[in-house]
Amino acid sequence: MPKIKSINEFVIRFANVNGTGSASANLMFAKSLFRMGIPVSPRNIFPSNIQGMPTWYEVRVSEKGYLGRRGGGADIVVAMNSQSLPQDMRNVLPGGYFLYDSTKPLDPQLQRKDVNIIGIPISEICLREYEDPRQRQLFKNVIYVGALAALLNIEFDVLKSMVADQFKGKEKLIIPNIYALELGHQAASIQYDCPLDISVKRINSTHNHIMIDGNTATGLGAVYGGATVVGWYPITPSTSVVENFMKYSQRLRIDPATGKKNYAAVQAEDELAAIGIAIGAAWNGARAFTATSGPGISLMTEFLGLAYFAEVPIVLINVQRAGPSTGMPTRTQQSDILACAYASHGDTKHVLLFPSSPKECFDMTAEAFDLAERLQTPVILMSDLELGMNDHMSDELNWDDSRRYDRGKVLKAKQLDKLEEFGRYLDVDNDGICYRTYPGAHPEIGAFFTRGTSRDRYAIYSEQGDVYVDNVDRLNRKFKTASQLIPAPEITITGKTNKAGLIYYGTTSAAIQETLDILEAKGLQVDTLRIRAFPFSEEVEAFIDAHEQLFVIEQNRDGQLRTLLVNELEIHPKKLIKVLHYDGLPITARFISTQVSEHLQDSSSKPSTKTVESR
Amino acid sequence: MPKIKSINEFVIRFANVNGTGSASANLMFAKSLFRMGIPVSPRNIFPSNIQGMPTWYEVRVSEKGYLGRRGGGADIVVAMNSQSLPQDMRNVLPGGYFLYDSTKPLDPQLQRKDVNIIGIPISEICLREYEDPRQRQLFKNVIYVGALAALLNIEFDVLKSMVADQFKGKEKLIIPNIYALELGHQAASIQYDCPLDISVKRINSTHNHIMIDGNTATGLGAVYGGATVVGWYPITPSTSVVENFMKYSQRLRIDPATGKKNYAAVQAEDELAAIGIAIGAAWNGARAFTATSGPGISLMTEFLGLAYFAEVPIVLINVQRAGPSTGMPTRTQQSDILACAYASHGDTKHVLLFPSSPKECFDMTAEAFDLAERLQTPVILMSDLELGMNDHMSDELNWDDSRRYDRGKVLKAKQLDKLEEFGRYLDVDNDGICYRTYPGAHPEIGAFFTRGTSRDRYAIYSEQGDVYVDNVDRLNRKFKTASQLIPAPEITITGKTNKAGLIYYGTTSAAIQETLDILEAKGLQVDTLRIRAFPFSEEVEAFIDAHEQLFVIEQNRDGQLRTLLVNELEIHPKKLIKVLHYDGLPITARFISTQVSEHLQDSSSKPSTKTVESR
Amino acid sequence: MSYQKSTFRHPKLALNDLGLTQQAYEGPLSTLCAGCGHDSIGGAIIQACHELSLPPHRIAKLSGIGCSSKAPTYFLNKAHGFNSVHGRMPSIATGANMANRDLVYVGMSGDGDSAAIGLGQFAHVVRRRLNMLYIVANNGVYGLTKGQTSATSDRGSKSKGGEENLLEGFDLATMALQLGATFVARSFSGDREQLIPLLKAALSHQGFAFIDIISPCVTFNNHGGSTKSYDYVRDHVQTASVTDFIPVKEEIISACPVGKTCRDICLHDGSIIRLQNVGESYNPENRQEAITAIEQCKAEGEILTGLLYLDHKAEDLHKVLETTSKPLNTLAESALCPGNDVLSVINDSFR
Amino acid sequence: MSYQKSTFRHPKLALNDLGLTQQAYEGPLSTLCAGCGHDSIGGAIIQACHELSLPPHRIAKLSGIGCSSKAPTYFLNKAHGFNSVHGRMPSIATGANMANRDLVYVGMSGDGDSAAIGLGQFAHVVRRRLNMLYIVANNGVYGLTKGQTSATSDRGSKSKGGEENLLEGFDLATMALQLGATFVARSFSGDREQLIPLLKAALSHQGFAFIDIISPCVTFNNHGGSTKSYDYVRDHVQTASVTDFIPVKEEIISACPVGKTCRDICLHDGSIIRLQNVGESYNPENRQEAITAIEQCKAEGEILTGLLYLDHKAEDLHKVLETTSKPLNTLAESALCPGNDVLSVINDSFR
Ligand SMILES: Cc1ncc(C[n+]2csc(CCOP(=O)(O)OP(=O)(O)O)c2C)c(N)n1
Ligand SMILES: Cc1ncc(C[n+]2csc(CCOP(=O)(O)OP(=O)(O)O)c2C)c(N)n1
Ligand code: SF4
Ligand code: SF4
Ligand SMILES: [Mg+2]
Ligand SMILES: [Mg+2]
Repeated sequence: MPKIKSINEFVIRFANVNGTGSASANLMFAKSLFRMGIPVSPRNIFPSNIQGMPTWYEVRVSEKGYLGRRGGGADIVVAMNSQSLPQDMRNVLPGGYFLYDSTKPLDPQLQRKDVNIIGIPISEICLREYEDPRQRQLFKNVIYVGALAALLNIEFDVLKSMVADQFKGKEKLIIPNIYALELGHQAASIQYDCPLDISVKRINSTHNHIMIDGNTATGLGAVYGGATVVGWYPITPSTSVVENFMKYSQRLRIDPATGKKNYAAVQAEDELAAIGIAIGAAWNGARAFTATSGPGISLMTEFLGLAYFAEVPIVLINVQRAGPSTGMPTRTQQSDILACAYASHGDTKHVLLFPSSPKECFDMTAEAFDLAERLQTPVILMSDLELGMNDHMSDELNWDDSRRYDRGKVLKAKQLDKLEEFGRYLDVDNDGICYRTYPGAHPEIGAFFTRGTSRDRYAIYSEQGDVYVDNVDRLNRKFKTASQLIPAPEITITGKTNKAGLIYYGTTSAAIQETLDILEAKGLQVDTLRIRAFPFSEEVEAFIDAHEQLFVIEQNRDGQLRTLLVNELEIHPKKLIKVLHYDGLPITARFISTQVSEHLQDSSSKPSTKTVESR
Repeated sequence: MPKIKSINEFVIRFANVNGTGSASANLMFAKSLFRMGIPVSPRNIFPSNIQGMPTWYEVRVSEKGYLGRRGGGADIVVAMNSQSLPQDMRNVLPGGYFLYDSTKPLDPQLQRKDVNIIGIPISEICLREYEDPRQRQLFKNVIYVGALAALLNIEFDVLKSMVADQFKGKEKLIIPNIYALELGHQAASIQYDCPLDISVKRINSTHNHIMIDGNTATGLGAVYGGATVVGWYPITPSTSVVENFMKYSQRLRIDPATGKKNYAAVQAEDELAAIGIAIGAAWNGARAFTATSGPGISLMTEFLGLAYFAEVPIVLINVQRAGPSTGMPTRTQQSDILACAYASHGDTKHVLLFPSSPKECFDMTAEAFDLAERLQTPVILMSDLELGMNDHMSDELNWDDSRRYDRGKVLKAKQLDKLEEFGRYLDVDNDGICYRTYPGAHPEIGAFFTRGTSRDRYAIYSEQGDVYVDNVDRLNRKFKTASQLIPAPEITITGKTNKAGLIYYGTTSAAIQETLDILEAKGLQVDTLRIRAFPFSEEVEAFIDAHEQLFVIEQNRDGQLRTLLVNELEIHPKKLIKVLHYDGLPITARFISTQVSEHLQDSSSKPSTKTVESR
Repeated sequence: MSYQKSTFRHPKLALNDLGLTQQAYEGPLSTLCAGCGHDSIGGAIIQACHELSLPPHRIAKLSGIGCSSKAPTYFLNKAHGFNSVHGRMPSIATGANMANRDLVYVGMSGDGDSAAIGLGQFAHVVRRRLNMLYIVANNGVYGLTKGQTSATSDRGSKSKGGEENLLEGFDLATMALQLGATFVARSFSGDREQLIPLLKAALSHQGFAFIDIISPCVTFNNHGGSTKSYDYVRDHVQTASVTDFIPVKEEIISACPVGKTCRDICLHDGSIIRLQNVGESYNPENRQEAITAIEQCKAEGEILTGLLYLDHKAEDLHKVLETTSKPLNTLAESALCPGNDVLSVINDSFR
Repeated sequence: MSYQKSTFRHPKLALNDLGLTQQAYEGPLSTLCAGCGHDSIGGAIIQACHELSLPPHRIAKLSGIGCSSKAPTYFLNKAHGFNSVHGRMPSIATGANMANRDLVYVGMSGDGDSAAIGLGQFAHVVRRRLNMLYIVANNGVYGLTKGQTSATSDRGSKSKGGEENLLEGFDLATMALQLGATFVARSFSGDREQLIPLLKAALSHQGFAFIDIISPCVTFNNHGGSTKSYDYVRDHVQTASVTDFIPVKEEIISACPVGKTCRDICLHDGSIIRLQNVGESYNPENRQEAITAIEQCKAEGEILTGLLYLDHKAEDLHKVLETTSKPLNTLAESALCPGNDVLSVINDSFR
């Protein structure tokens, strides 16, 4: 019987039934490894349903820091859902481990010769130990974590500290949970030679990092970025952005004198109202945002056009999910790029930001408010389900206390006093950005009518062709300005005379280092360009110009960012090779490297120098 | 004093106040020339307002058949709006004519030496002839038409027949109107040497043509195309599409036995409901459509994604107007191309048709229903305000009575009876198009759940990655099939070894012959490609491949069709030169030829052989 | 009562007038939470349709998005279904009904779907008097997005997290009444005895029929403090009138129980709704009184259920639009296309 | 009545408490049709704001799309305005009010804008109890798109083309009442005497105030057969109660006219709404009675105008959300940004 041998480098997959409380136990598992200094990346693969359906939680453990999804089967499967046993058994790699609840014997038909079966009588233990049926259910999850601690050599103290932290405030629950962990630990230790050939070992690779999901970081970014008004409507996977904004605001945004709130969160009746609330508030001088996903983006289209044309600075968080229409609401994709960049009828364009980590969700959300107000236009943060709803190992969040909000070009009463003439749409600085005023600022000067119709430089309604052209050409000028203000791309140049480059963005980033290593092993070197914003800055253009062949790696079917590149930078499409992954699960280094190397090896004669593990 | 001399080749512009009934008088003027066999193209340039604001009606008279807007000033201005006199005077070309109501003397400041002033005391005549203030107002318009008849030599009998036709059913009004025409005719004849140096003369160039606006033709196309359900919400400039559908249906779609209606027109509460009604009806086996403009398109975005993904065949008429957001609702543009082609979040694409004449509005609307049902997807007709709301000289409408509706792949009860297994999304024919059933068709087989979520080939909900990919790849296959079914482009090849081509679509067509003649006069020959649909067929690709330099002529700021070409056909953007006109008025041959010739002359050494009139 | 009668007949096996067992009306296994009110509604619909002997394939199931909108997947497997987008079922239903007036339309929606994002469409489908049964499975929360308070949540009701709702809840039954619905009822997913005859009456009503069914969400809104929990609703339910539905072909045997007053309302097809008043006399043929009664009950902290209003002379949208009696989707090309001769006459009008 | 008093003072020239003439409240020349009811409403708003001595720049004018929504361009030139998109003014108003609770929000909408595309937003802004004045200039048609029948058009009313409306018209005042509005009135653009005190009272109300103002469209809905024409409305108007608004600083001199009963309702700031009943006594502090009265009037073919309902203890959304009393848009960065020290504590919670 082959046995996979590995320390700190494997994938474990938990198969559960949703609504049974497994999520927190699984997170406890992942975080305990993180606390042992081992890089981990957990992923929740859950159904669009509340209770009773199969759900999986996959943790990649990687000392090398490969935190993208690995793809393929798992080294260890913890099979706690009797519904999905056959599928879960198929998922185990040859030589891998299959942990199941041996209270009921495993169907012999499911047996595989090349898999190591580990049976722990979890239900039996629960039945013996607990009276309350709810407890029996809940502690099952803790028990398998305890068993894994023994099997994989997780430091038990770390687990105990996890429990203590998790139940801070509900101290009564600590002892029973630790007890359950011990039950599992004991059961495994007694039955099996622990640790297995796959195991973990403390290292020091998570220092200065945190484990946080993107939506929490985004919510915090909105708090730190000074958002005071949010209009929202629940939709998976964006809901927790606003929930986190509210949660932290309830702690951090309370007026100390009165106990009142220094923010207003309005649950709207739908997405049209949600973005309308943000626009109304931003118009009135507050930093305001909304968050949504897929269908919500479509519904916000008309209002996005208004905000573009009326030049109202809002921040829109789009946590992308998979597919057109309702699609696969609990799967991930990067497929709203075109819908957002050119949202709305008429000649309309929007500024997009592409975060790739929770840290960047935090930074870019805060920055989005600066950008929106500086540019007086909507700024859309293009997160996705993979980033937003999963916990990621991320750099710590950090705020430079000397930094000041950039509120953009706003004329206050004093400045208005000195003004001879106010024209809302006068391009005084020739950067396409004009000076605005807040309602109520001054009794005599500075009032104007904001509208979605064409108007002249003094905000007066107009149907004159030249006035219209003057205005929309200025908006284009502003978009040009935007390309100089937005976050710069991240570029790595190998230095070798390599003519190929990878272009990627967002959550694809997690798979890139691994991709490069695989390619390197094949003797292929490529430079990389991580795009962080739209419109594209000069560096993006320069990078593309400097390379002969570029791979645009995306998690959508239609190559949407590539369309933007081709269209906005006037690049020959044939120069940009599509690498597209769109099945709703996060892209993998295996997929990318296979696609890229096939192309490169086709077009180069260099023989590969190493072989790659294809596990 | 210079005088423009011209027979059957000039522009006349009427300046009126809206809401004063001038429109029908102006149309009478234009149509009388049409009945004299002279090609004319009238354009209504009206404000987004109901009454009391300046409005213009411009008629291009062109024996040569140049029916695009000429641009520049007018040869004759009929200045009936005292508000806009200065502007209207500026609009007269040197040597042109300015007809005004001389009841009040013309402000000497307005006088121009290079303009021939014609004063007719219209108000005075009305005051003398009519008691009723309403009549005084209304007949003013008829009187200036009468005066023009004398001045320009319009056959009076033709005018009389126009009046007779216009007041069919209200015969009492015929005599007074003819009398008013005579009043104007007399006044002009007495005061001025008639005809002027600009005049008209009967020719025979309108045979087999009609004067009709695009929206009427579209409405008729929907009647002939067999639409039975329309959901709609009023919005300029699309409203009259549905109004005409209803008007003709009230006549042509009445069940002879019962007097009941063979159609249902539902005025919805908004555009979301309007398209929802069309989708519900189409799902249920009726041919259904909706019509809208700009903001309505944005609001329909979510539902368009559903129709794409759930594969429901609807027809959407988009009569485009100018600008993002509310923009300039009474001006024209072709600026919803991207918004429609890629409407909705996720990887979504739609079939577009680009009519360029009322005849084509009729044909393509009827064809749109066939295409939608054949392809089981939304088909969007991209008309615009210029086409939809103005009267155009058009080929007669024609219906081949032997033609049959193509209802696409639908399994009826009998076919289902023979079926062993029904799978709604089985790609039996490998063209991406599957077989559907209507609700209620069969008691046992063929029922399925239509949904916007991912599902397998048997319409069962699925969150499996491979099932998702299978489905969206098939949708792409279907889009490929679409490119073979849609109307072919119209191509003209000069035969000379010319390497340049013009690419255009929709209402730009009206300016093309004139453009070619101007270019020819400069010694420049170009081939042309008129795109009639998206996705693009092979001919489009072949044409582009066969030319070195292509000018993509569009009426939007961002070169939206060019984006589609570049993106979908993998063409080097630099090969496609943008010629963009977007001030809200229809594009002119002057504009196009200037842009094109500047480019071509820059890049060629050939000297121009002729000079072009730049009037 | 119909429901009881059926029980005696072993409903799952009994054949109805079409010779179908109840199984012919069922659907695949539900994926909703065990105990979810929506599944009980589904069960009641299955039984009502079976007892009414509606041909299953002549029913169309329409919904928006939400747990409630998923529920139609799990009943009437032989009927076509359309799970559309959030809040827009009414417009889909309108189009569908226009295309084929001969099917029975059952719309199933949630309180989020109908009272928040879909409120406009809800109000306008009522105004349009579409011939359909519109069900709101009302749990006061957004189930599928994990428990946010909805617009039908009562003022003072507490969320699972303990937060009190400080905004007034929309009463969709009152709104439907106000806006001109011709059949308005309220019921409780836990009360099959009341629900089934109401469903049968509503399905037989030729016009817009609305039933607001309180349908507890066991996962997110079934705790103490919630006014939409099973316990709370059971304790606070008041019945306007007990309803029995007697199909046209059945003999009227169910005599009025002693000591109760009964009233029969005859529907268009001759079937009868028999009302049995409880306590005070309640007149379900007076719109304004119905609204007042609902409000009064609410003021006393109670929930008024049963048939609230019925206008048995209802007109539907086809009547208003004067559409032909044949389903539009069956009209032949010859009835639709006027042909080229007519077109040349039209051409002549444009010269 | 205020309006008459002002007349005596030559309102256009008279200075108000801020030392401003009425001109300071005007706007540019209207481009609406001559005689359009919407311009009269604009005129009344100008006068009401002037008489209330509201600083013009502290008012925000919000609207959707339509002739009615254009109207705010033509009054209060010193106020910021936001002409948003069709039917979405309520959400814009919500956001604006959340950002700065210190301005006075005047929303102006049309019947198409509020009863069709905007019905959902209308209902929800009522539910949210936003502190604003929401005006619907109700003409029963879509003016700007040239005369289509709107959802407030009464059943039986005839269009300009002679077609009878067969659908029930929505009554937005009733809906507002039903949904919890705390100030609900109806008026007529042609009745400045009634309108101005109502506007003043509504502007002074701290909560959601709704006025449905019948405002005839002279171009598309002022013909015989229309129930929204000047003539029809003048002939069918009934007054619930004549209202006078007495600002806090004014002595209460306007004694109750002989033979009439009067009732004073004191607003939060001490100003008083004096009601003078006409005919039967009308109690505008009972929501349910108000609805019944409206319906009764309607049943008699009459239109009930005047102050229909007032809850002077209204709460607004800021109260519900417990926001700080300072306008959120004035909070300094220090109040908003928790700083890096707090962030490192947060970091620690994610290890
Ligand atoms: C446009 C859009 N917005 C939001 C969502 C997310 N969403 C799905 S279901 C739902 C609420 C469902 O609530 P309800 O209608 O009450 O149904 P329940 O689940 O409670 O039965 C929401 C907001 C969506 N699918 N589409
Ligand atoms: C999304 C959208 N749909 C349609 C329109 C076209 N439109 C402009 S105004 C209007 C109706 C206005 O009616 P109402 O609100 O009653 O205002 P009125 O002109 O009667 O005062 C419509 C449908 C639009 N501007 N935007
Ligand atoms: S979450 Fe609530 S509404 Fe949804 S299925 Fe579960 S119990 Fe039903
Ligand atoms: S069309 Fe009607 S609503 Fe519009 S401005 Fe004219 S009168 Fe007023
Ligand atoms: Mg719900
Ligand atoms: Mg109106």
